[in-house]
Amino acid sequence: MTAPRDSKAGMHPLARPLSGLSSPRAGLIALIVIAVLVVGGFALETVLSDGGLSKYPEVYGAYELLPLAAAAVAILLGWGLVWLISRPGDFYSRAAGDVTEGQDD
Amino acid sequence: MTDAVSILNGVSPAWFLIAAGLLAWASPRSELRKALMMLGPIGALAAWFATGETGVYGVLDLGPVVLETFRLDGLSRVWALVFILISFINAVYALHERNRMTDGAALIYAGSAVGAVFAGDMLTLFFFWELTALASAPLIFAVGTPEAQRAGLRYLAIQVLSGVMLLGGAAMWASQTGSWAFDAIGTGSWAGIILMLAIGLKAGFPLLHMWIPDAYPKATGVGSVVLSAFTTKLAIYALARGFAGEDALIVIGLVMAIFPVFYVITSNDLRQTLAYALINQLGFMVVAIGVGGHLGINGAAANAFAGVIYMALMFMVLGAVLLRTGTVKATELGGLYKSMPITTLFAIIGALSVMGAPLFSGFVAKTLILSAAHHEHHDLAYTLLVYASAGVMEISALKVVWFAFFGKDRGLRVKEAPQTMHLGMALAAFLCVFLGVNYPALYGVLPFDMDYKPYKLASVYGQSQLLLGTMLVFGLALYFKLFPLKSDRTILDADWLYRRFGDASARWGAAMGQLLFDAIGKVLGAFISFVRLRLFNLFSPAGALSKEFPSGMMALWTAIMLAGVVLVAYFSPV
Amino acid sequence: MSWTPELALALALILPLIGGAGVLALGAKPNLREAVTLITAIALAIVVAYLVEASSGRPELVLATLAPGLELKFKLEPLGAMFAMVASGLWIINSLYSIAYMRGNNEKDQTRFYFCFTISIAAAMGIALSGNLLTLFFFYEALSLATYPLVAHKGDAKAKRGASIYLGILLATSIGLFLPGVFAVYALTGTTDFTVGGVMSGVGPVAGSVLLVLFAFGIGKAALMPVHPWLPNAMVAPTPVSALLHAVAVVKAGVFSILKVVVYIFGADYMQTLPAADVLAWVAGGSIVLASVFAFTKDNLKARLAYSTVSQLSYITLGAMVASPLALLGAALQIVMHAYGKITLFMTAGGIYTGAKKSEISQLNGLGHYMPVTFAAFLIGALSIIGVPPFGGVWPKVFLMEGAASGGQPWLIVMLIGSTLLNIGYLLPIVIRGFFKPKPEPSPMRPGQPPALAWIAPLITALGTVALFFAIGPLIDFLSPVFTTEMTP
Amino acid sequence: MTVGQFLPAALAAHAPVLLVAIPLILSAPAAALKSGRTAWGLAMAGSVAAFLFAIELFLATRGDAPGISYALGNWEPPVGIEFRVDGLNAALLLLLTASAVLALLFALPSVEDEIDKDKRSLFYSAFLVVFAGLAGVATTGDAFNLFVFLEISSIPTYALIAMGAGQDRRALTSSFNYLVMGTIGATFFVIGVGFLYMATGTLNMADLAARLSELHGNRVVEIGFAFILVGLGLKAALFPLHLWLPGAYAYAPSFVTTFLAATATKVAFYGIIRFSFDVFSVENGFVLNSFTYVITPLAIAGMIIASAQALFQSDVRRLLAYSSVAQVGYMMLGLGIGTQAGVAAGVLHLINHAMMKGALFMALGAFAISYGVRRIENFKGLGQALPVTSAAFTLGALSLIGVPFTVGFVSKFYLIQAALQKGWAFAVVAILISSVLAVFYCYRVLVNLWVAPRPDGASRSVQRVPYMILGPLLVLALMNLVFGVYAEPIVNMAETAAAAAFNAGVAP
Repeated sequence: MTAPRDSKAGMHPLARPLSGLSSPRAGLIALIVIAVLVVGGFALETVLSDGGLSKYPEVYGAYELLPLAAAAVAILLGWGLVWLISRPGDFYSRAAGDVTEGQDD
Repeated sequence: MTDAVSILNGVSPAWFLIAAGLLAWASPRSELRKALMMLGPIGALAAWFATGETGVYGVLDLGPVVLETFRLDGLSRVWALVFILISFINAVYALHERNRMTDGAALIYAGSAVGAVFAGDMLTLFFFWELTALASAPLIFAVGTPEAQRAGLRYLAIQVLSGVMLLGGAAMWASQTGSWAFDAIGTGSWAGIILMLAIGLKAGFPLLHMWIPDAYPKATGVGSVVLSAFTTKLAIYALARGFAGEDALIVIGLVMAIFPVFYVITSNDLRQTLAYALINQLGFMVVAIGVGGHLGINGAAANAFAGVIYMALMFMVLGAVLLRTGTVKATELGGLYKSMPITTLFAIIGALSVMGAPLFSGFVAKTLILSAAHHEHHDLAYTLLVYASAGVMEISALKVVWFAFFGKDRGLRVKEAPQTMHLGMALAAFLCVFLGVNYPALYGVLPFDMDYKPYKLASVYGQSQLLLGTMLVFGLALYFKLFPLKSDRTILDADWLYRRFGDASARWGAAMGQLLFDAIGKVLGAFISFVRLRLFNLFSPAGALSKEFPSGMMALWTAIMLAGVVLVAYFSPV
Repeated sequence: MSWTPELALALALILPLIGGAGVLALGAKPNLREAVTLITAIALAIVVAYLVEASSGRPELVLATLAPGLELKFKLEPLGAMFAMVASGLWIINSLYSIAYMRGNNEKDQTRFYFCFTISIAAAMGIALSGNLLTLFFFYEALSLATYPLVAHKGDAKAKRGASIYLGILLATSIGLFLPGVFAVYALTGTTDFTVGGVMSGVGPVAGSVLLVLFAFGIGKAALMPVHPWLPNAMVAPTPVSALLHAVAVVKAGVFSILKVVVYIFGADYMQTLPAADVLAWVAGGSIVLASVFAFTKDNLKARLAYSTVSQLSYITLGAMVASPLALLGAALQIVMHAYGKITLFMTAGGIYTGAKKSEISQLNGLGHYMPVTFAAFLIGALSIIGVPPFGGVWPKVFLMEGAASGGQPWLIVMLIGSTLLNIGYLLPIVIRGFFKPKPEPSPMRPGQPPALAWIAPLITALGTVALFFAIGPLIDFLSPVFTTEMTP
Repeated sequence: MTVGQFLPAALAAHAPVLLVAIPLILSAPAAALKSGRTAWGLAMAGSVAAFLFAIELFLATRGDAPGISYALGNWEPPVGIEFRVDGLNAALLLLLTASAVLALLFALPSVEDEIDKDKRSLFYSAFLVVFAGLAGVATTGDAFNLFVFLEISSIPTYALIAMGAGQDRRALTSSFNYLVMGTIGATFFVIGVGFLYMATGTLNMADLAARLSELHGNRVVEIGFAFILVGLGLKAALFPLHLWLPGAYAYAPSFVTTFLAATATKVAFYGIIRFSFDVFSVENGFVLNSFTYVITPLAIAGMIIASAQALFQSDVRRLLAYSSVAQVGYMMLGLGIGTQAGVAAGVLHLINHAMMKGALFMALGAFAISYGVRRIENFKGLGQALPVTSAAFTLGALSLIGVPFTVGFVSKFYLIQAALQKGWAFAVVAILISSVLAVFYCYRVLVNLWVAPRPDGASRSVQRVPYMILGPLLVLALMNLVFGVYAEPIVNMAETAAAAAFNAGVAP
């Protein structure tokens, strides 16, 4: 009994055709496709016009750069943040909670 | 048909929902309650359609206080419609659930939200405002765990605080202007500032937002759907009514749009992730209101309308997951598309709406706000909003879909969600697509007429780039395992201020107060018993003053007094 | 003898006394005795209802004259009529409840209990209908004395100690501060009559301020901090006493007296000239918040309700001290609204005690499953106290806030807001505990308890809070002559 | 002279002397009788007769009517002894005789309970003498004669108090103490009268008054005044000359206490008013100063200290005795104020105090008879056993506290008014402090009476209170209430009395 077959056994009928999606290769392919699209879109915009395809002529339209940077920064900052502000899961419940609820349980 | 409906002309739709809710509370049979949950919104919708003319109806004269319970105008129409729609969708979605408490509460909650939107004066607004607080709290309490009860209590306290602040500000406003009418207020007076803070508390202003990620993840699966829909959007309505064009709101809205990014990335509870996404979405609307103008208000309204539906859809999806798996933690889910493919489909539709993909409702709504910001030359705001929509909205949507339905298969093999849930989700998903494709339907109900085309090449192209870029980053982060997710962690937020700092301060204060009182009591007690003893020694039957005096003592007193009188007499003037 | 308002006035005072005599005479026959109490209560309510009708005519009744301007005098006016109506109306419900409670708990000395109760009601009527300060003072003291045996009813050391503190504080403040105040008013103005617009206009602000302080703290029944400790100590009494007297008659007599002194002795306009009024408004505000904080720390249900009462009473004092028309209106409304809300809470507390012998909040887990109506009534009462629609308790808050703003003291609103939050914090967990904690097994209920009356009575008053929300119009129409047309004579 | 308003003119004409003489004469046969009941009958007859005469005299001196002067044996004053009645002493006589009648009603069962059978007729005889003596003090217009009557009243009083020895042996020492101290007081008084005689050569009060007004700055007169004030002050139990009183009141038979509490100190107090304001005059600086600087501080000290002492007593009668000392303080404060309003307030409190203390002591007597208790802790649960008596006691206590619409409030109110008129805020404070103390000592009794449960061991049967006691007790108790509400009659009485004291009652 291998794991994939086992997992396939419990699958919803509608999902069976899609079972391949969970393979790591599918993910990588998707990633590459997206990367190609992004680069292509950027190239297209740079080649075809200077910002003409973006929404507003006066705003530089390299949208993909902005989210790339933004999301990357956000995710990386997340590490620092986790270190800074995350606490054990029972952080609040360890303190006795509300004053009124303190004396029971 | 028109005749039958025209009877309802001038009847506030809110009453249908509230009456249905009260009846649902009273009815012990689940079938009856479910019927009421459907009939209430249908009746409300009929009333909404029946009342054609804008104007003030349902004036309730309580003597010195006149309540305008039904003010229909362009602004209130939109919000009421979406509230009614979502309460109907929720009714369908919740058909499987048998909980008397939440059935009635959800209806009354919806009804009071509609009522608040239709309130023509601030007193009526306050009444319904508080009613939304009360009616929504059972949705959290119903979970039954001590944690949920505490969270519910905090939620309720904050909601009621918002209400009484609203009342306080309104009272000051009324004493200044002599009128309780709820129209444009502005921040030119203390009353206005207090009112804005009161509304801001419900709208999730920065540092006042903490109840949203605190309470929403702790509600019942169905409850969080309803919660996400009404309270905050009602606050947005009140802001649009009272504070359109306030520059301060642009700043506030931008902060709201941006800061959740960190929490969206780090939170493990997917409903909490959505809650932060909600704050971001609210930030967009707040910015739009701050920008003001017809386009801005329309943008806020359109976003509220679309946002209620797609956020509800996302919460419905997670509600279904919660129902089947018992958890919505990112670290405990994965690969659910295998057992819940239909739900996955709805999740993807919802996510695409959230992300603002073209052809979905999020796109047609969000472009309005961006255009408004651009037209009014708030360039920085514009740029930041774009950043925020990439960093928050899209990552949150991707995160929910990925971690719950794809990602690492944790071997969860559960049943697909109930058919009724699917139906509810389907309705919402349909609306997401319908409004995205047939955008004039959405623009038609907005407060102001406008001629706006969302599907321009530039917009679509730009938005697609944005989407793809974010997906790329997200994918890369996953691929290189850079995503900072940890199981079983609590992420601190502003609620730390009262849950930990405030709580600790209160405890410390109470303890110190107790010590102080004890000390005072001790000292006072010691003093009293000392005095008592002294007095007793002096006055009691055995005490110094009460001894059976020898007669000589008395004679002495007599002599002393005699001497006293003689002396006084001697020195008296003649 | 024809039926005149004057006769009705006298009747309102005498009826409870007759009832008291009847109770004494029928002490050996409990059923008849309770019937007498009920009949008296109903008859009194009818008479008072007539008085409410007649109050616009301001009938007067002078029974005796001690000195010029110093009379045993009764005068009917809307405020007093309202207080009388609240006290007598709730007395009926509370009598029903008393029967259930006293029998359900096998209390001893029930004849003395019912007798003192009628006397207390008579004293409350006297306060409500008094026409001058002296008469008010007299009935005020009579009320203190008549309620003492009720507080000490249990007769054990704890009850005696509580009752001693109760009486000690009330008497000491009233004789030490209130009475000198009465004398000073008489010495300064030559009268103690309650007069529209007040009598103090010729008195300087310093003397006026001192007098105001004398009254604010001398009327200890208003439980303005720091003269509040008698109220928690009075909780040793059986619950019907706490319900009617220490949520309605006694404490309301205190704040009613303050309101009456402010409106009819000082006069709202004169109040604006007193620096002490501003200070006392803040004292009241502090009392509101501080008492709420104390309420948090109490696990005993009645103690928590007692501190809640302290806090809620200060709303009225606050309104009286702000003394703008709307604030006074809010204060007057609070007398009614809080009465209904708090009596509900106390009666449910007693119902829980009767039903399951539970008096501590931490013992209430899941009891709502056994006593749904009781806990629902508690919830409604609590919501009314908190001040949310659609319950009557919201109106005082509305008018007090507007009154504070229009009276130039908008920051007092912060106190009211804080109090609302604290109210939620200490009242709602009780309900949540009852309804949302798991059902305790085996059943903690005593067989056959509580009797139906013990939950019907609070249900009635709970619904009363809803009715009062909608009946606000007539209520304000009735009261507003006091605060608008008569404010500036 | 408007005699004959009430009684036949022939009797009315001799009312002043008959009032004193009839009890005095009746005392002799009373002593000779064997049966206590018959002796009681005689005493009652004498008291009722005196009461009727007192009413007659009171009616005759109401309002602006001038005083009545009666020359004893038709020897014209100032040589002969004059009986003189004006608004001041008419009120006192009414009080005295009414108290005697009410107390005697109470006496029959009480004396039968407390006094040996063979002593009862003597007891009543002694009572008649005391009564006659007190009436004489109140009626006479002659300074020396006043001393004589004072002694006539005092000596049998010692005997009456000593008769309490049947209940408690401490009565004997108390009686002895009183004897010594009372004698000191009387002696002081007579010395004072002697000084006055030395200075003026007359003993008739009206005559004295006339001559003294011419003798300004006479040191002899001043010394005489000092002796008289101290002597009478002792009799009136002015603090700190009250030391005889607690013992005497506590251990005397109930009836004696009741009667004395309502009358004896009052008569001495009358003497002070008569001498200070009528014979001397407040226009004399030394009188006024003595009142301001000696009497007032002592009065206030008495009000507070004696109240505090009352607070710690365990015997209810001692408690009330100390309370009496405090109440004397109130009356003295009225005098100390030194104005007509002050004296009126003092007289008012004198009358009112008689009502309240009469009721209280009588109620105590009733408790003693039916339950045999005197200590506070033994009062537990009595309120339910003896509700009517307890209610009467409560009324008296409330009046003592000064609850509005009781007589106690009325007199305190007038006292405060008088003090405020004079600008004496400190006096008001003192009154309030004393009142608060009164609240607490009354509370101690009342709480035991009404609230405390009856001890389980109290199997002792409670006898019904005889109607002979209940009747006068209720009358007294209700008087506290009735005159508290309809204060006018007694206020008028007090104001007339004060006016009489200030306007030198009889035109010579």
